[in-house]
Amino acid sequence: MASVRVETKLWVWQRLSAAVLGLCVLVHLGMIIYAVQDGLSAAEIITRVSGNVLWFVFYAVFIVAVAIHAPIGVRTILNEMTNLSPKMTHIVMAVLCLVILVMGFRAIIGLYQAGASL
Amino acid sequence: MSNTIQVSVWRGAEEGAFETFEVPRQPSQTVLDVITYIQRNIDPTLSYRFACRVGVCGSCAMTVNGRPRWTCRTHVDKVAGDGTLQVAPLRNLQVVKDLACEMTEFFDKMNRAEGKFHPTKTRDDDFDFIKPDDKKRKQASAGIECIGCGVCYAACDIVDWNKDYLGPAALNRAWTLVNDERDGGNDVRLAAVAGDAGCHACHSQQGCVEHCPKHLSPTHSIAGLKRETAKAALKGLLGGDD
Amino acid sequence: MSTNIQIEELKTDVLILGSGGAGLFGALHAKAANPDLEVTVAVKGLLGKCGCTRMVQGGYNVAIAPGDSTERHFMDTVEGGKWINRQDLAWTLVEQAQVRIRELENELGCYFDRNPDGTVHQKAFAGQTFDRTVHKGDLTGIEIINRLAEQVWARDIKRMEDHRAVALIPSKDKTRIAGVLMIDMRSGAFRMVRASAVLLATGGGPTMYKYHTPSGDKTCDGMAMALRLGLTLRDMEMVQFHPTGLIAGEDTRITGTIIEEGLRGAGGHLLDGNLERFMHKYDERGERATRDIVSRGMFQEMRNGVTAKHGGLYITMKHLDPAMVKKSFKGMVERCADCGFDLVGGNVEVVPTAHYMMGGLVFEPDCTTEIPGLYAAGEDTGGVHGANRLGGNGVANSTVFGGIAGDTIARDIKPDAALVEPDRDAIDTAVRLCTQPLERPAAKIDQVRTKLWDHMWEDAGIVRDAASLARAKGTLDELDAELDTIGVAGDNLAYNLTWHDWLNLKNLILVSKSVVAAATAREDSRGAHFRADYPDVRDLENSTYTVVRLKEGEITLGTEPVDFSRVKPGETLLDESAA
Amino acid sequence: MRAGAHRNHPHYWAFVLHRASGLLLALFLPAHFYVLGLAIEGTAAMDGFLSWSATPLAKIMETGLVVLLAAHLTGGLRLLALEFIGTRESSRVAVAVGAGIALCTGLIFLLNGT
Ligand SMILES: Cc1cc2nc3c(=O)[nH]c(=O)nc-3n(C[C@H](O)[C@H](O)[C@H](O)COP(=O)(O)OP(=O)(O)OC[C@H]3O[C@@H](n4cnc5c(N)ncnc54)[C@H](O)[C@@H]3O)c2cc1C
Ligand code: HEM
Ligand code: SF4
Ligand code: F3S
Ligand code: FES
Repeated sequence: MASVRVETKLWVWQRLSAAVLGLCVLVHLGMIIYAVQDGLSAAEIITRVSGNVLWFVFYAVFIVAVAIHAPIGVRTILNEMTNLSPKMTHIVMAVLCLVILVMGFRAIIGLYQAGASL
Repeated sequence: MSNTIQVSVWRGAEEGAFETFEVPRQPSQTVLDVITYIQRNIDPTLSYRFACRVGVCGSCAMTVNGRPRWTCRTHVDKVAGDGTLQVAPLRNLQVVKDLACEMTEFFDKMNRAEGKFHPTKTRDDDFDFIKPDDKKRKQASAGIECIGCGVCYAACDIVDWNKDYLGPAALNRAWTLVNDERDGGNDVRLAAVAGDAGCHACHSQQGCVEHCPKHLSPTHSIAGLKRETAKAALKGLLGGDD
Repeated sequence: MSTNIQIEELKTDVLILGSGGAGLFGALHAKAANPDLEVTVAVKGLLGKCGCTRMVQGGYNVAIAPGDSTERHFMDTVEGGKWINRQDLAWTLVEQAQVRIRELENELGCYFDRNPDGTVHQKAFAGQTFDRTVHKGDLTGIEIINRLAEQVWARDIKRMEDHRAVALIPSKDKTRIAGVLMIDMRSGAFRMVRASAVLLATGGGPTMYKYHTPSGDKTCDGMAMALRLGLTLRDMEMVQFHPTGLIAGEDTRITGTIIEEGLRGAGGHLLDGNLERFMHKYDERGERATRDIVSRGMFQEMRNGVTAKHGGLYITMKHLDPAMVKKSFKGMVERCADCGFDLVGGNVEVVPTAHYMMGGLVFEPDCTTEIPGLYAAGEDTGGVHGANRLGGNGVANSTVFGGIAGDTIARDIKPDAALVEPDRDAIDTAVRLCTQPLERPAAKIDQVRTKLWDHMWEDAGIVRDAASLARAKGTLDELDAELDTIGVAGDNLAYNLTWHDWLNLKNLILVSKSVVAAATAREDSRGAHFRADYPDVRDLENSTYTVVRLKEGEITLGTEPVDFSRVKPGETLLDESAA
Repeated sequence: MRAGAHRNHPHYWAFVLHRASGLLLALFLPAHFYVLGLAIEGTAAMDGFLSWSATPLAKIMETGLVVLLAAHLTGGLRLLALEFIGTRESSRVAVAVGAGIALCTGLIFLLNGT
């Protein structure tokens, strides 16, 4: 059994990140609904976001929060519903966290810089 | 209304099968009475557990039509609308035989959750002054009438999925004690109920609340523990990694 | 002759029979006084879940309020007991209750109800001159037993759950107790548990009556085992009836269970089959008269024959404010509703119901008994309550004496002491008694139970006389003989409830015989014992109490003078001039 | 079949929905980032993807995801309220309201997009 303290802290982190995500998702959902109103095009997206620091910071926070929140959740599910060992689920959690961070930042950095090349 | 009911009853232990009996309907008839009728009149080898017959001891809980219930206070009308009844032993516990379960693990978990009083005074002292409308006293009172029937324990999927999980009843008891101002055991108790065998494993499924025959709310007791243990963890009070 | 059944043998220092207030306190105290003792609790069901201590609703009598006193509680107890209590026992009860209640609250964690100012609340209970009943809502027993069980689970105390004691086994030379023969109910196997000390705390329980309140596991096993060992029981004619039990036919286990006394206190009416009130015919206080008077009034009405559907009478709260009834009697209203009765707006059929046995094993204030090594406490014992038990003195009795028994055992017994050799013949006899039905073709036993219930209720219940008791005696002999012809299917003994029903009946019939014998001997009416042919209390100054023993299969009877060791009838310990 | 009848109550369904939506979102997320990441390789590839995403099938999937996100959000807020504020009576209502909001969000998204 994993450490009580670690488990408790993971729980706290998941709830904290959920609270942050709550705000992010509201804003994000608002934005997509607004954005899809007249059909998306890549150019549009990019013009809207590239070089916009505020936008970048917002999504950086979003990604960090998801990278904390989702892997912890996935780990719980794996612990409860599969036969994977606790060690294994811990590794999955860490890998998922990394994947989200790397891919997330790759995407927003890309979008942020894309405008410059237009 | 037909004047008999078809009752299928679990026979065997972990391995077993349902067996069907036909039992006459009575105006005043609980599920326990139906089971008793079978044992007294049809199959004398049927095993089941009961004691008080009035919802006090929590010995008679079984799975009735798929739901955990106390049987001594479940009127047949409430559960056998279609004239059939399926009775099985309580889920998540080891079956002794037929409908009787072994509850040792359930009680061990009460103990593991430090669900026992840690005294700070002795028999030579007077009663503490505690006002009935004191906030903590009220919180303690909210969960104190648990009869340990195991219904909530059977209604919770986490108990099934996570064998170490202490379960709603034990955690509810722990929360009652956390709010008991006379108790001196909260350091050990919070460490005992934190983590993935304790309160943090609960996903608020609320099957416990839905089924508790005493209308208690283990979910909210557990939520209380989540908050208190999290605070303790952040303050570094839960001790080192074990 | 020796049986060829293999009997597993276990050893422990202290063996406790029963997990009510008496048993659990015995275990905790023995362990606390000497942690090196190996203490084992054996119980017919699950630890803390069976027995009657759990079912206590009203509460716990104790003189701890300013203005109350040990003497006052004592006088109430002795006057309630109609002067046949053993006074040193009654004194120990009222004095030690004051220690035990603080132990329950401060050391075990019972969270009793408080007054608005934060002091402990004590309510009124019938038959007392002071409001001294400490309680936790109307579920005091759950609070007490849950807290006790928690402490037992937390300690190094062995548990033998689903183990039924079937015989107290003496040593080979019959000078002391050697252990207890048990049936492991889960497998059906016999086990001989050898011990230096045995605490008998199986809690009596008058379940030989058609209508009764105690839990289903209580069938006078302890008293029957004591009789078979040749020990003396006293006051066996004293069976308390509670006026209002539910009645809903013989096919439901709800029949006999209690409807709270407070309902009558709050203005509830008792009605006959024509929906007319009747209690004022028997007492000017009407429904609010004491338990015994109301029970007798109801019994008389039922004899008169104007009854409700199941042969009982009605209690109704219809004329009262429904909101009040719902609020003040929430638990009762829910319990009735779950079982299909409407307590708020309807008439609920009720009947007096057998509740408690004042009589039991003769024992000393330190819980020792006639035979060394055997200790007793709780409802299994006699002498504390005399002819009537005050509401609220029952749980005080089991917790006070259970604790004392634990202390005494720790005083008397050394850990790991050499165990005496059990009397093998006694074991064989006991095994044969239990296994004899298994050797006969299986047959139904239900009719024996029904007959026992009916006849005890009719002939040896609330109202008795010489003729009815003679009838009862005859019936009991017949039923015993009938039971001895009935077999039980023995191919699977694991959790075989029907086998245990047979054993239960065997014990109930034996103890019923002692009730009938004692009731025949007492030719006056006192407390719970009412003789239609001797309706008055006679010769209070020279009061005697009854004793019964089992000799060669027959109940023998005696009477002993009461020793008024503290106070005589007509006197009081209270300084009335000051009050 | 009577097994599992103990699961048939709103809170349990809320749990199932929350778990399923959380898991699907976690799986979808890397895919989502992948698409956005294509921007690095140039807008053409991304436009290709975006035009695929205008197909009805893709539309339904996207709508589904928005519903999932909204459902997980409302369910999550409900849980946070329950765990940190200790809300009681309202939680059954909250389950219903949450489901409602999630559906509405999806609908708005669907209608807006067409
Ligand atoms: C409905 C009800 C309400 C009551 N209300 C009150 C009240 O308000 N106030 C009050 O003071 N008193 C009340 N009483 C009385 C009180 O419950 C008893 O006086 C007291 O609790 C008896 O305690 P005990 O420990 O002797 O026996 P119990 O608590 O009855 O325990 C007996 C134990 O022995 C076990 N046992 C029995 N046979 C065997 C065997 N053969 N082998 C092994 N174990 C065995 C049983 O399973 C049980 O665990 C009430 C009783 C009832 C039934
Ligand atoms: C993009 C976003 C999100 C992803 C990928 C995600 C993913 C997950 C996953 C996989 C779980 C585990 C589910 C389970 O244990 O049953 C989870 C749990 C949870 N999520 Fe999210 N989530 C997201 C956003 C949110 C938001 C916005 C909130 C709330 C405000 C939230 C609140 C929660 C909570 C409270 C839990 C814990 C549930 C429990 O333990 O019972 N999540 N999430
Ligand atoms: S919380 Fe309710 S359901 Fe669970 S054991 Fe206690 S009384 Fe039974
Ligand atoms: S059912 Fe189980 S998941 Fe939590 S809310 Fe109750 S303990
Ligand atoms: S028999 Fe005691 S709760 Fe049902």
